[in-house]
Amino acid sequence: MIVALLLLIPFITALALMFLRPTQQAKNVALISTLASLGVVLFAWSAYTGGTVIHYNMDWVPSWGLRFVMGYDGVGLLMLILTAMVFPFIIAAGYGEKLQHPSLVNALLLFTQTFLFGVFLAQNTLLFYIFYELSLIPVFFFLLYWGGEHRRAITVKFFIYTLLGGLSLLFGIIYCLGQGEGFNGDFATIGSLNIPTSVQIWLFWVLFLAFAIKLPIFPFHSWQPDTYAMAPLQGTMVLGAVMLKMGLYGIIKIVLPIVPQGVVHWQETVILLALIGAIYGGIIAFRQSDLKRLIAFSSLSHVGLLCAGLFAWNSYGVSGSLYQAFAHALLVVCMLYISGAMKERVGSSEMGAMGGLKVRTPRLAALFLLVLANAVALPLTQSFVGEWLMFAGLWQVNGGLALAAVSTIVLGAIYMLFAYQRVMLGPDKWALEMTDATTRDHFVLVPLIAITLFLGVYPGPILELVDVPVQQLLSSLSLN
Amino acid sequence: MRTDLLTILVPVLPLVGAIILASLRRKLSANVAGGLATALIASSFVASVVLFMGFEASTGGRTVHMLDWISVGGMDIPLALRIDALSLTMMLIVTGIGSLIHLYSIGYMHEDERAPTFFAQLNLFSFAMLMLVMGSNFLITFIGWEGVGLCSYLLIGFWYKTPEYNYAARKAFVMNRIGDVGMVLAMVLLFERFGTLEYASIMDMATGGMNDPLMIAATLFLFIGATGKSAQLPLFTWLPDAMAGPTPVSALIHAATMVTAGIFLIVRSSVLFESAPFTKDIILWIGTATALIAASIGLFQNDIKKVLAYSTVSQLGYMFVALGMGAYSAAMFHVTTHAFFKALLFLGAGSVIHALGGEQDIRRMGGLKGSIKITFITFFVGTIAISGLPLMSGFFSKDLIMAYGFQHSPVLFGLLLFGALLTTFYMFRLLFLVFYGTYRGKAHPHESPLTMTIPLMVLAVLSVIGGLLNLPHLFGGHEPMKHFLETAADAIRYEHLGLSATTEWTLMGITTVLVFTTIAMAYGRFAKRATLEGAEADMPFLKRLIAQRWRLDELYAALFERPYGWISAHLFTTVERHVMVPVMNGVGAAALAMGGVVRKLQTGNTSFHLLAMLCGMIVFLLITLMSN
Amino acid sequence: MEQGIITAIRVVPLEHYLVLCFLLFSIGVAGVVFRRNTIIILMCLELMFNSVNLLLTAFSAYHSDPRAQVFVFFIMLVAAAEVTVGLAILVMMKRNVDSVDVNQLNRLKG
Amino acid sequence: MSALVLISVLGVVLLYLGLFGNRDLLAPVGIIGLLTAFVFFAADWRLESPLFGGLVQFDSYARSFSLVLIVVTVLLFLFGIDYYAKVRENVAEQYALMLFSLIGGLLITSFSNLIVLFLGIEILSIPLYILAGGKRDSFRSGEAAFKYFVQGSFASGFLLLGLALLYGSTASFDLAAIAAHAATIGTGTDMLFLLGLFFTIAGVAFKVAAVPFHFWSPDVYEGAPTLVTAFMSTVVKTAAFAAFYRLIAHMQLPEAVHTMLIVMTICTLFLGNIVALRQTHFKRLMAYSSIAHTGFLLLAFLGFDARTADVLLYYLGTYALATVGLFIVLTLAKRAAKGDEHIHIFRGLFRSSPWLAIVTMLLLLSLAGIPLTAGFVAKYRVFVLSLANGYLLTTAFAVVMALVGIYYYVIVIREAFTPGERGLRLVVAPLNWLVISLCGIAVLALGVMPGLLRM
Repeated sequence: MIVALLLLIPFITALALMFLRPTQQAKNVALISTLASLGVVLFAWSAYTGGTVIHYNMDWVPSWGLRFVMGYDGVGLLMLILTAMVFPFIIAAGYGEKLQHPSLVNALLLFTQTFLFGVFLAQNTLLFYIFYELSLIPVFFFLLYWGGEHRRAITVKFFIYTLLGGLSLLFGIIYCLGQGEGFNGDFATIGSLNIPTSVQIWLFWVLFLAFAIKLPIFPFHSWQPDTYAMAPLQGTMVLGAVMLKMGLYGIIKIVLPIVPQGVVHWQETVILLALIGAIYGGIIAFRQSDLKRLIAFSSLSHVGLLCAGLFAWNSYGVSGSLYQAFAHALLVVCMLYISGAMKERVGSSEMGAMGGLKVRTPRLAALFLLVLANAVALPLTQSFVGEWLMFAGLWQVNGGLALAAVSTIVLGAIYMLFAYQRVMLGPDKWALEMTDATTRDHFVLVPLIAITLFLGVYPGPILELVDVPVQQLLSSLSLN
Repeated sequence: MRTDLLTILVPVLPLVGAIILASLRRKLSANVAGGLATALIASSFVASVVLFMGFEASTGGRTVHMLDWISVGGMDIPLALRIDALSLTMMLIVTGIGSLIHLYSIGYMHEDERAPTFFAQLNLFSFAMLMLVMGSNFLITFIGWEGVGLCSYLLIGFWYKTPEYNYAARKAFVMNRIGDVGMVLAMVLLFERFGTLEYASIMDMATGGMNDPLMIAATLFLFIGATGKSAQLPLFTWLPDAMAGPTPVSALIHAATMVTAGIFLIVRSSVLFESAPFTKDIILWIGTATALIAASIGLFQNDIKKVLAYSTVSQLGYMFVALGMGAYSAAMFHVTTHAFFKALLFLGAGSVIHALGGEQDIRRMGGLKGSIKITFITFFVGTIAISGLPLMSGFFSKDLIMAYGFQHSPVLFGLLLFGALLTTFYMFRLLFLVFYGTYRGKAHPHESPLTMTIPLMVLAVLSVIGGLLNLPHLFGGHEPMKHFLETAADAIRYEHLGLSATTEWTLMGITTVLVFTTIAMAYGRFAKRATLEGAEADMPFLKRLIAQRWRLDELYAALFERPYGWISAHLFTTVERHVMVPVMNGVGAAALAMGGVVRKLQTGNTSFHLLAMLCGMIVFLLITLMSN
Repeated sequence: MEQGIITAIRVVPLEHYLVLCFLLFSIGVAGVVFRRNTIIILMCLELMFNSVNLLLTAFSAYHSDPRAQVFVFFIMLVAAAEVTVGLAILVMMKRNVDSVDVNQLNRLKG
Repeated sequence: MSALVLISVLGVVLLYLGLFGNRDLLAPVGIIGLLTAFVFFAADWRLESPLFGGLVQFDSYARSFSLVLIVVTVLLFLFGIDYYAKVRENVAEQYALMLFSLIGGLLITSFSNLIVLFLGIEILSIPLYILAGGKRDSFRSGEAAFKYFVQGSFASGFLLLGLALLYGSTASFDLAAIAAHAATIGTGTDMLFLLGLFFTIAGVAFKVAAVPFHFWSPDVYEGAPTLVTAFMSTVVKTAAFAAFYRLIAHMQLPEAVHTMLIVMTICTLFLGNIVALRQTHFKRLMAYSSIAHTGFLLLAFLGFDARTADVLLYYLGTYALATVGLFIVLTLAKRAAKGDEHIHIFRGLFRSSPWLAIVTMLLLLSLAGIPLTAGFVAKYRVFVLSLANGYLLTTAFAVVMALVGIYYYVIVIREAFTPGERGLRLVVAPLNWLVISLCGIAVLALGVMPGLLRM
């Protein structure tokens, strides 16, 4: 029931929006739909007692490993919560955007949500892949139709680049389906795959490439800044907050179980790349003048850390990475929302055009500051818990890598504070009247910040969710 | 149970204040906000006092568990507070001096329209500082550690319309963060080693094993953390800049409490440092160097607060010297007395600035002792206290450190003595230039309101009698503070000043004589006629170098700041724009270009097509035949 | 099939037929590829077809199997049909470009 | 048998109908006839009856392909109603020629004797030469016909040579006999057989436009009338592939030929996709895309097992559906754009006719191989097949080329969904709308339920 509701609520609403075009009510309808999804997910959370909950287990095309198996375990549930939690705010952020055809905008967003739910619910590799690729389609159109400058070239670039990974993943999955008798494509049967180590070493990259691009990890990131900067606000939010988490989820669900030896072999390389990205992004972010581009590079930096933590491949690293994934989702939405709110007031997301806004918008400045605290991972915010766990995990792998990872906290402080200064601080140079935080701003930012702080002080519920599956994952893999 | 609640209340009260004030900052007047904030921190103080009274030192300490915080895999880090001698000492300092400074701020800030925000941040700071000192494990301390950093950032940049202030604020935060890297690494390392971060457990486990490389690394990392927060070389340049904040902030955060966090941390983990003598040596020499360099810079500063700031750095250096020699109680003693007299000096400076309507340049002061009497007297007390005139609080604490120094090596004693004389010199220079001679400014000095002068007076008293807290045997005391702290940190039990009474008396005598000589020199130079420094360009090289703060800021700018900006810009414009993106685009472009080339085959010319087809076929035929 | 003819055909070794047919075929191919006059091209195509016919006949004789010869008739039929269409197209071409040069038609390319 | 006869007669009937000037009846009669033939085919589904003395064998393989061919032809006829609405002359002939060509197609899907293969290909081709030149007043149409004719006949010559050599080597035209012979020679060399097989494959490869026999395809696709192009890229391609597979299905291919096929696959994949990147003319784009798809289909040939036939059927069927739909959309857009056939005529389609744009998107996504469309399933199954047979690197190359392929389809989608300007106002006849929608929905439905299209 839960699975069906999660897929159908956004999907049917999206179809209705697309065909009925209730221009005036579109945003409200979408908001209600996402809130309903959130309700369902929260219900699922409250009813969750552990293990993998399978709701559907049907053959689709069994001859080639495609089975309709839907359900969730702790990690999947975390991702579902994340998706469900972020989307109402993304929809709400749209109230400020004056995009044409609001029905279509919201329909596309809801389609995306459907497919994202699908990704996190799928318990079959091929089914996962299908949803994984599908989620790209609505986003593609969203960016193409409502994007900013150079959207035509950038969107296609983004699409192709992402699909490069996707096809590589498909190739890998097909290869795996051809191996081993016991593997019928379901996550549950991945354990019966027994791929020789020599194969795992190359198969790792075939599978990982998709997620490396999606996240993105350092040398595969070059689609990201332009896309983030060009995309409409909500598009960037979807990309940054949720879409990239698919990469993380995919690594946990596909890469780690299928090619554990490959992971061992490439572990330090990947961590190194991820950390290079983290530092690279952090350094570049400092001098960016466009707020959204800055967020893009900061996201690159954060995500590099996430990936490094994940590949530490111990309970702290993986749990921390997952926890941080959650934190990062909320953070990205907040950051982008603020950039949108500032753009709304100033007319541009160039920080050169801002400055001294705190005089006019003290409430927004205060909210920004709280978001900033999360962004630089001050303790008692959500990010800190994640980062701390990741550092602890990375240290177990290699002290030097841990040192590199920890150094990002300095970079983060440098660019975030500088950004804050350039936007908010300085002399008041604004002649025009400016509204401070509106009800909508509060609606989006206050709950998100509250969640951030609450989970920073009391991370238990989320950590509990991931702890057991992560332990199981690690122990099952170490057995092989 | 009641004490648990009380314990929790200590940090929570200011937090509640911060939240209330922050959310109602538009509705409250400056006085109400200040009153509320003061009341809350004062309540914390009262709670701390009650806890102190009810504390039985012999039990060692008590942990108050509030919440499970981070609990995953094998990691269990609770949100818990620890009450023991060390935390109580710090709590009393933080809440006590904090209350006074809150009170002072009511007067100081009453004209500022953002006073409620100020008090909110001040309360938040108190919360963070209390978390820092009360945390039962490293990670809780780190909450406070980062929290005070954030508040420091906010308060330094409180007057955010001035870009330089914002720069100073950022600088403070970033330099602290550099230290935090060390702190985080140290925690990770300790966790890896002990599987826990609880102070109590680590203290039990970390016995024996000298010169364990892991311990040396951990303690070095901790020390790096401490240098950031406590403004030691090479990370001290932020502190003088931090004077951009309102003066009460300078008093509370950048003199009395936050900057001593590094010392606190090292005392907290003294058991680790005891097993890493190498680190202790490094601490010792860094402390000495910082003490001397900062003191030398203090000689030529003309901003009243900058002088005090460098003096703070210098005094912190002394404390680190003490730590480096394993004289933890001496360090804590100096922390305490320093908190009294440095807070007093800063507040006094604030009172002067307030009296002169914002003037901070001592070259435009002078002769104020008549017009602002209370301020003058209290400032005078502060000055003699810091200079270590006999029987003042600074006398006991500093002499204790110097005595340990002598025990360590006479050279060290000499250096410390030289530093102390420098301190005396620049402090009296400050005193004389501000209060003696004739007034060189244009404002009309007026005495500050009672809210400001009461704290001054209280602190003045404390500065005088503070020495009683740890009165040495020499003066008939029993070093009560040392014995109290022993219960919290075993290492203190073993510290021992093995000098004979004669030696001690001699040292004290030498010091005292030299101090008075120095005062006389200063008097001659600044009190009779105010000798003002000329332009820096006219100074001899060394003097100019010192006056320009050893050009450390410039050095850092050239070494780090500018290269970082350059790298950031060029990573983007060069690497990202000209390598990463083009490589990606290049693949696509190459494919397109290939398409363009291959496309040329399709000439549309039938004969050519036929020929091409034939050739292709022949090639394929050859392939077939050859692979046969 | 009458035995005499078959014997007559078999007088010449099969390889010779093969070589001859390949030669003829190659001439046809070369003509199609290198000549520009469409009519000659048509003729060369016929040459290709007929060389194959010859080959088939020879094989037929050697295999003592008449089916190939039936096939030859089919081929001739098809060739006729093709030439018909070819000529029609030639007429159209002549009308369009007033030339029978194959390379006059090269607007479609790229 | 009855169906074959029926369709032949149908062609003649249509010619007569045309003669008596009853233009409106042409397509309906044709469609009814085809549907009847469809029923005939479907009726004796499992019946494996050799026809014409064993020359033709309608087994389930042939039958499945035949049904697909007929269905696609019906769709094209439906499209033809509108397409030929304004045309005065020779409409009947065009329908009739298509039917004749279809017969050729049916024959080569079911041949069991090489003679029929040749005859079928010629029956398939000769009407096409005429059809390609169907627009008598169009220079390009004439050029297309000419090029197709010359190159086609040239290739036929090689095909014939190949057949003759095969015959020379095996003394039989019978497929089974040849396969048996192929099995006997094993690894040894039988030059005649090898050459024969090579030239035969070359002849068939020409029909499916595999590199290096692809040169006709872009030019002819562009020049021919759109309906004919659609016919060529669907019916002809499907039939030719069916024949290709039938030719080598039961034969143990000599290693050398296999190697040649791999090289051919790689070249075809490469050229088709790479050159398509640079196309701005939609029909040329479709031509190169068709070459690219040939490459994927050849890949399926490499991995040669029991599933291949099914995969081919599915791939070709869904490819045909998507192509038919796209060519109809193109025709409509071209009309609105006054004859322009470049992809920019699709610009802003989404704003002027959203439904059409969405279907176009679906069809293009299917060709690109995006999940939940039939094209994805098709490509997926091809990859499975070739990987299962151990062609790791070739498959990897094909995957990369699939990515390249996505680019040029997406470019078209991008045009259709470009905001800002309102696109051309398309006039959509209800029947066309129906066919397009049908294609779109079918592509989606087959993508979700791939089991619907199988043998």
